[in-house]
Amino acid sequence: MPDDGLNPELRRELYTKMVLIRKFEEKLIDLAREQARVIGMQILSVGQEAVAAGVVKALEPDDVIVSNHRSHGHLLAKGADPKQLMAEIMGKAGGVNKGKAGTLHLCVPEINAIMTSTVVGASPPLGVGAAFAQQYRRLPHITAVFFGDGAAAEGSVHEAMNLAALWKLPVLFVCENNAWAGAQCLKDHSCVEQIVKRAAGYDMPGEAVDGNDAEAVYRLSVKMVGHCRSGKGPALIEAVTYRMRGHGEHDHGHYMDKTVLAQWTERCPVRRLRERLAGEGILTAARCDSIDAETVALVESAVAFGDASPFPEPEAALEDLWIQ
Amino acid sequence: MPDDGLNPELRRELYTKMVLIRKFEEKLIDLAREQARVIGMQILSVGQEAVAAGVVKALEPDDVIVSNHRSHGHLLAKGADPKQLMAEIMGKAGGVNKGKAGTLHLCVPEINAIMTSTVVGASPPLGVGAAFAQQYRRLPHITAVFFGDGAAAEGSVHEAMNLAALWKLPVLFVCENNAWAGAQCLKDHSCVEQIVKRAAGYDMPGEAVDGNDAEAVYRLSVKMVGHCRSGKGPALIEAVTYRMRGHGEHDHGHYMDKTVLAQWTERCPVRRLRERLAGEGILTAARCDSIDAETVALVESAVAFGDASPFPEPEAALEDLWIQ
Amino acid sequence: MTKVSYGQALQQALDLALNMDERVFLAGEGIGTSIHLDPNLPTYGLLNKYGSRRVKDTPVSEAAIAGLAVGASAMGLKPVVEVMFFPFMTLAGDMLVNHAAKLRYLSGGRNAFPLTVRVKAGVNFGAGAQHSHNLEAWIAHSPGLKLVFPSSPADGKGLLLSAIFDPNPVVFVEEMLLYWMQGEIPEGDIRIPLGKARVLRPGSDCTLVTYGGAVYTALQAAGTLAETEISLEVIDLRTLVPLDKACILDSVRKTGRLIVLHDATRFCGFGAEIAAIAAEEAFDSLKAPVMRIAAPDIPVPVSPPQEAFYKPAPEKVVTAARALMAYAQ
Amino acid sequence: MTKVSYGQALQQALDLALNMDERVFLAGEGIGTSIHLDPNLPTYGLLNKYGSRRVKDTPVSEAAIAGLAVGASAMGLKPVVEVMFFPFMTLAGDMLVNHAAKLRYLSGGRNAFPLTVRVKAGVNFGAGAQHSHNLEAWIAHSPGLKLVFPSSPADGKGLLLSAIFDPNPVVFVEEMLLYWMQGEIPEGDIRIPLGKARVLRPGSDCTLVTYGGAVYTALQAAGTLAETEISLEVIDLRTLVPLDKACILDSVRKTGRLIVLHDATRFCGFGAEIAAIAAEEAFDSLKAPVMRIAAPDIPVPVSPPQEAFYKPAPEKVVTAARALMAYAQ
Ligand SMILES: Cc1ncc(C[n+]2csc(CCOP(=O)(O)OP(=O)(O)O)c2C)c(N)n1
Ligand SMILES: Cc1ncc(C[n+]2csc(CCOP(=O)(O)OP(=O)(O)O)c2C)c(N)n1
Ligand SMILES: [Mg+2]
Ligand SMILES: [Mg+2]
Repeated sequence: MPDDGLNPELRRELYTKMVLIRKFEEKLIDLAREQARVIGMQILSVGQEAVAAGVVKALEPDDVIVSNHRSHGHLLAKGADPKQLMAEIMGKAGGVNKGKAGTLHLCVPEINAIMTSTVVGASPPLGVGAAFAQQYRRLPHITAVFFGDGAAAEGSVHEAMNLAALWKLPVLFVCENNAWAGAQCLKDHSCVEQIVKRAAGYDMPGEAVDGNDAEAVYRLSVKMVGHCRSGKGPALIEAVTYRMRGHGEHDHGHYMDKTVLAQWTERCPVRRLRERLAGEGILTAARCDSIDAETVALVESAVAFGDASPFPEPEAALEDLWIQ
Repeated sequence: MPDDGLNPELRRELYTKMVLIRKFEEKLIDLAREQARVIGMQILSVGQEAVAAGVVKALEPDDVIVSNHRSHGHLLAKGADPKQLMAEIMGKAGGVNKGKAGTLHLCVPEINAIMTSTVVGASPPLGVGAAFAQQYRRLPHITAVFFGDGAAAEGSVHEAMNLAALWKLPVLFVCENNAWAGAQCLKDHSCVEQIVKRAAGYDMPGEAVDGNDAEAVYRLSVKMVGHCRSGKGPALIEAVTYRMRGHGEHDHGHYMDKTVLAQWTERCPVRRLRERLAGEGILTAARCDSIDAETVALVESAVAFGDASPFPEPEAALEDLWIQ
Repeated sequence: MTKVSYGQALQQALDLALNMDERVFLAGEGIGTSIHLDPNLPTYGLLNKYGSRRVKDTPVSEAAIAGLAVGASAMGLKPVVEVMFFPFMTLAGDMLVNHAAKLRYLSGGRNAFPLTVRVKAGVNFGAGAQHSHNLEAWIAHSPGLKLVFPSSPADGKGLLLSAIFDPNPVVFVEEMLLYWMQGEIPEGDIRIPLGKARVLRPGSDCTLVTYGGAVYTALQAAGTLAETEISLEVIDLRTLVPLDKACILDSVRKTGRLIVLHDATRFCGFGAEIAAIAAEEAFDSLKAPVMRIAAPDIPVPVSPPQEAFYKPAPEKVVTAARALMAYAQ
Repeated sequence: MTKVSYGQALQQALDLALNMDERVFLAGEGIGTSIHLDPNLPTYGLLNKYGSRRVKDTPVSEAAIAGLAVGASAMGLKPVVEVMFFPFMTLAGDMLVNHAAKLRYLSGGRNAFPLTVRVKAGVNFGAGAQHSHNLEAWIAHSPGLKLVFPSSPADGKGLLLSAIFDPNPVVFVEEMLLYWMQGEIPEGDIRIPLGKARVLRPGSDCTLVTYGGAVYTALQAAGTLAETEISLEVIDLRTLVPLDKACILDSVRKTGRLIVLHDATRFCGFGAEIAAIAAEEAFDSLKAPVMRIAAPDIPVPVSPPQEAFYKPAPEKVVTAARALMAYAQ
C-alpha cells in the first residue's frame, strides 16, 4: 500500500522520478533537433512532471494507467524501461513495441500501461473499459486515466464519465489542465475555467490541485485513489499546470505569452521540489546533483541502446495485426 | 413578441395546441393498430404535450426548432400542417417530405422546423449549428433544441453544450426528461437524477420545471428564451415529465410500473390545464368540449387527406438527393 | 438438431458463451430489459438467466459502449457488445477503427482485443436511412477487424460462437428481418470457423456471390432461373473478413460468370471488392462482364414502395444472369 | 498564372471564398491560431485577415464541428470546416453520414447542406495509424456526399472553390505532404468543375487510374516505363464522387489494360470500385487482368522503413505494367 503520509523516502522517490522524466524529455528535445534520431512529433511533458509522478506514486503496481499523446511522463513514472522507451521513440526494433508505436501509442503491459491513444479524448472510455474489467473480476485494482483540458471538450469524455459514475467503476480521471490545447488556450476552447466543475454533473467527487506541486498532487491522489478503490466509483482530479514548451517540438510556441511562461518557469515543479527537499534537509544539494547526474547517465545509456538497436525489417510491418 | 404574462388568450391557445397534439397522436395509436395505415415506428409524446406547447409558445415564428425521434408534438406546436404531417407519417406523396421521411425525420421548413433527427443526441449539435448561423447573421432569432433524458448520455450533447456556451450561441436546450430511454429508466442510464445539474459545468443557466404544467413550462421558457435572445448564450431547461405509453406503439411497456403510470395519469397535462382554465372561468367546459371536437374533426380531415394522397412512385426514390 | 429461429440461434450462442466462459459479458442499450418482449430476439431472457453483472444495459452512449469493449478486452475479458443499428456504428467508429483495430498492431503485438460487436442490418422495416444503412464495406476497409454476416440460424449460432472466442476484434452483423426465420441448428458448442464461405446451391453456368439477407434473394432467383435451365451457383460468404477467396475463385473459374449481390449501396460497396478480385485473379476464366446488383446510391427512404424499390429484387438477378448467358464476347 | 505551393493554392481559394461571399466561414481546431507558423498551410493568415467572426478556432470536438457545419448550412451559410486528420473523421461520421448526407434526401428535397469538410490525408509523416488512415472509400460509400481529392496546386484551388460553392455537402481531402509542392495556378475565381477527371499523361498501352499524392508515384513510374517503350496513360480522378466514369472507360477501351493505384489500403478500397467498373463496363476491351496497387491491409506503422514499405512505390507500378504487357490471354 502506498503510504499516504509523505515520508522522506517517498519524497525522494518523487524527486527522482521527476528528474528522470525531465532528463529523458530534455534529451528528446536534442534528438528532435538532430533530424531522424527520433520519429514523428515529440510531444513532451516538460513542466508537468509533478502530475505524472504524484498521481502514479499513489497507485499500486497492479493498478492500470491509460495515457494520451503526452505519455512519456506517465509511463516513466509507472516504471517503463527508459531504454526500450527510447528505442521505440526512435522507431527501432528493440523498442518496447518493435518500432510500430513510436512516441504516440506506447504500450507497456509489464507496468500495466496497457493502452496509449493519440486520439484526443479516447483515454477515458478506454480506461472505463479497463476499470469495468477490474470491477467485474473483483480485483482490488483501479485504473487511472490521463487526459488534457482540450480533451475535456470531446464527447467521449462525457460518455465515459457518465458510465463510470453510473456503474461505480474504479477509475480515476486525471485532467492535466496545462492551459493549452494545441495553440488554443483554455478560454478559447472551454466554456468553463475549471474542468473540475463538471464532476458534480456526474455525482462524483472532483478536486483541483496545484499540478506543479508533486506532493500536493500525491496527497490528493491518495485520497481519490482511496475513493475509487473502496468501490464508491470514479473521481476526478484536475491538475492545474502549464505546458512549458510548444505543443510538440515542431511547435515553437509563437502564440504563447512569454511573461506567463516566465511566471510558470518560476514554478518549475522539479526545481520546487528540489528546493523544498533541500530546505527541509531531506535531500542535500549534493545528493540532488548526483541524482541528476545518474539520471543523465541513465538517459544516455537509453539513447545508446536505441542507437545500437536496428530498425525493424520493412516486411515485419505485415506482422502483429492478427492473432492466429 | 410573446407576452410573458399568461393572459387568457394565450392560455386558451396553449390548451388548443395540447389538444391538437393529443388527438393527433391518439389517432396514430389507432392507425398503428390498423396495419399499414402508418409507416414504421410510432413514437408518441402522449403525456408530454405541455413541454412542446409551453416551450414553443415562448418562441417567435422566426425562431428555429430542431427535434428528435419524438417530434410530432414539437412540430404541431410550432404550426405544422396536420394534413401534410399525417400524409407523411403514412408515407404518402402528399406528405410534407413526399413520403421519404415518414414519422422519424420530419422536416417542415415553413415553420422553421428545419431538421429532425432520429439519431439520439443529434439534435443538440445540429441546433448549435443553426444558432451559430443566427448569431453570425446577427438575427434576433434563437434555436430551441429538443432531446431526451436518454440523449443526455450521448457525447454529442456535451460537445454541443460546450461549444454553445463558449461562443454564447442563442440556443435553448430543452431536455424532456420523461423518465425513460427505451426500456431503461433514468436511474439505469444516468448517473444523475437531474440532467439540469450539468448546466453549471457549462456556466449556463439551467432550471428544472414540472413538464406536465404547460403554464410553468411556458413561464420558464419565456425567461430562458429571453436569456438566449439577449446574447448571453445558451440555457438549459429540464422538463420533468413522463412517457405515458411504450417507447413506441410497438412497445407495450411490460417493464413499466403500473402504479407509477397511474400516478402520472393523474397528472395528465391536458386535463390539468383544462381543469385549471375551467376553474378560473377562462374556458367553459362546453368550450373545451367544442375545441376537442373541432380538433378531432381536424385530425380526421388530416387522415382523409393522407388516405387520399397516393404513394410516391418507386422510381422517385432516386430524386431529392443532389442539388444540381 | 433442433429447429429454432435465427434470433434464437444467436441467443443460444450467447447463452452458451456466457455459460462456458466467465470472461464473457454482454452490454448494450436495452439488451437486458428491452422494449421488445419477443423470444426471437438474440438477448431475450439472458438478463434473467445471468443477472445484471453479466448482462448489462447501458446508457445511450455508443462511443462508451465500444470503449467499454476495447478497454475490458485489453484486460482479458471477452465483451460482446451491441450497437443497435448499423448507422449508429458511426458513433462507435473511433473506438473500433482507431483503437480495437489498431492498438494491438501499434503495440507490436503486445496486447489483444478479443471483443465482439453485434450490430443489426437491414432495410424494409420502414424506419428510413438513419436506421437502415448497411456499412459492412466500412468495416471491411478497416484492417484489424474481422467481419461476419450470417444468413441462417445454424450459421448464426456457429459463427457467433467463433466470433466471441476469436482472439481478434470481430464485427458481427445480424440481418434483422431474419430474426424470425426458422432453421435447424446443431446442439451444443459447435463452431463454424471464420473465413469459410459456403456453396449454398451448386451450379454450373454462373456464380453468384452474396451474404446476409440477400442470400434469399439469390436463392429465389436461382429457382426461377433453373426453370429456364440456367444453373446458378450461389455462394454465401458468411465471413467477409477474412474472405474465402478460394471458394469464390474456384467457382468463377468453373462457371466463367460472376454476379455479386448485396443490399448495401453499390458504389464502393463490398461487391466492388469481389468484382475486383475476379477481374484480377480469374480474368482468364471470365466469359462475360462481372455484374453487381446492389441498392441504388441513395439513402433508404421510408415510403413503402420506395423502400421496396431500394432493396435489390430477385428479378434483377434473373435479368442479370440471362444477360450474362446471352453475352457473346 | 502565378507559382505557389499546393497549400497556398488552397489558401487562395479559401481567401477568395471568404472575400466573395459573406456566407462563407471557416471553423476547426487551430485553423486560426495554429501551432504551425507556415505560410504554406491552407488557413495561414486568414484569421488575421478576416477576424474571429469568420475564421473560428474550435474546441477539440469533431462531432460538434461537423454539427456546426450541418446546422449552419441548413440555415443558408456555407461552412468550410476542418477535420484535422482522416482518422478523426470517425468522430464526425454521424453528423456527416447520417445527417449532412441524408437529411436533405429524407426531407424530400426541402432543405440543403452546402457545406465543405476539409480533411488531411497522407502517410510518411511518422505519426502512425491514428493520424494516417485514408478513408476516402468510406465517404465514397456514403450516398449524399461529394468527394474531392486534388493532386496539384491548380486543381486544389479550382476544386476547392467549386466545393465551397457547390450546393451539396462535399468532403475535400488534402494530401498533406503536398502542401509545400509548387505549381502554377490561375489568378482569380477560376473554378474546376467537380466530377471531371484529367488525363495527366496520355499513353496507349495501359491505363493507370489514381488520385491525390499517388499521382506522383504514377508519373514517376510512367517515366521509367517510357524508357522501355511502355506507354502508360495516367488519369488523375480529382473528384471521386461524382466519378468521371467516361474518362476511365474511354481510356481503358483504348489501352485494354488497367492499373488502379492508391495510398489507401487495398481491401474494399476505392480501387475496388474502379476495377469493378472496368470489369462490368469495359470487359470486352480488356486484354489482361485489372491490377490494383495499394497499401497492404495493415494499419500505418511508425518506424520509417515500415512506413515506407506501407506506401505503394513506383516500382510496383512498373512491375505491374510490365506484367500486364507480357500477359497473353
Ligand atoms: C480526436 C483528435 N482531434 C484532434 C487531435 C489533434 N490534437 C492533438 S493534441 C491536441 C490538443 C489536445 O489538448 P489537451 O487535451 O489539452 O492535451 P495537451 O496537448 O495540452 O496535453 C489536438 C487538438 C487529435 N490528436 N485527436
Ligand atoms: C444514436 C442512437 N442510439 C440508439 C438509438 C435507439 N433509440 C431510439 S430512442 C432511444 C431512447 C432515447 O431516450 P430519450 O433520449 O430519453 O428520448 P425519449 O425516447 O424518452 O423521448 C434509443 C436508445 C437511436 N435512435 N440513436
Ligand atoms: Mg492541454
Ligand atoms: Mg426519455
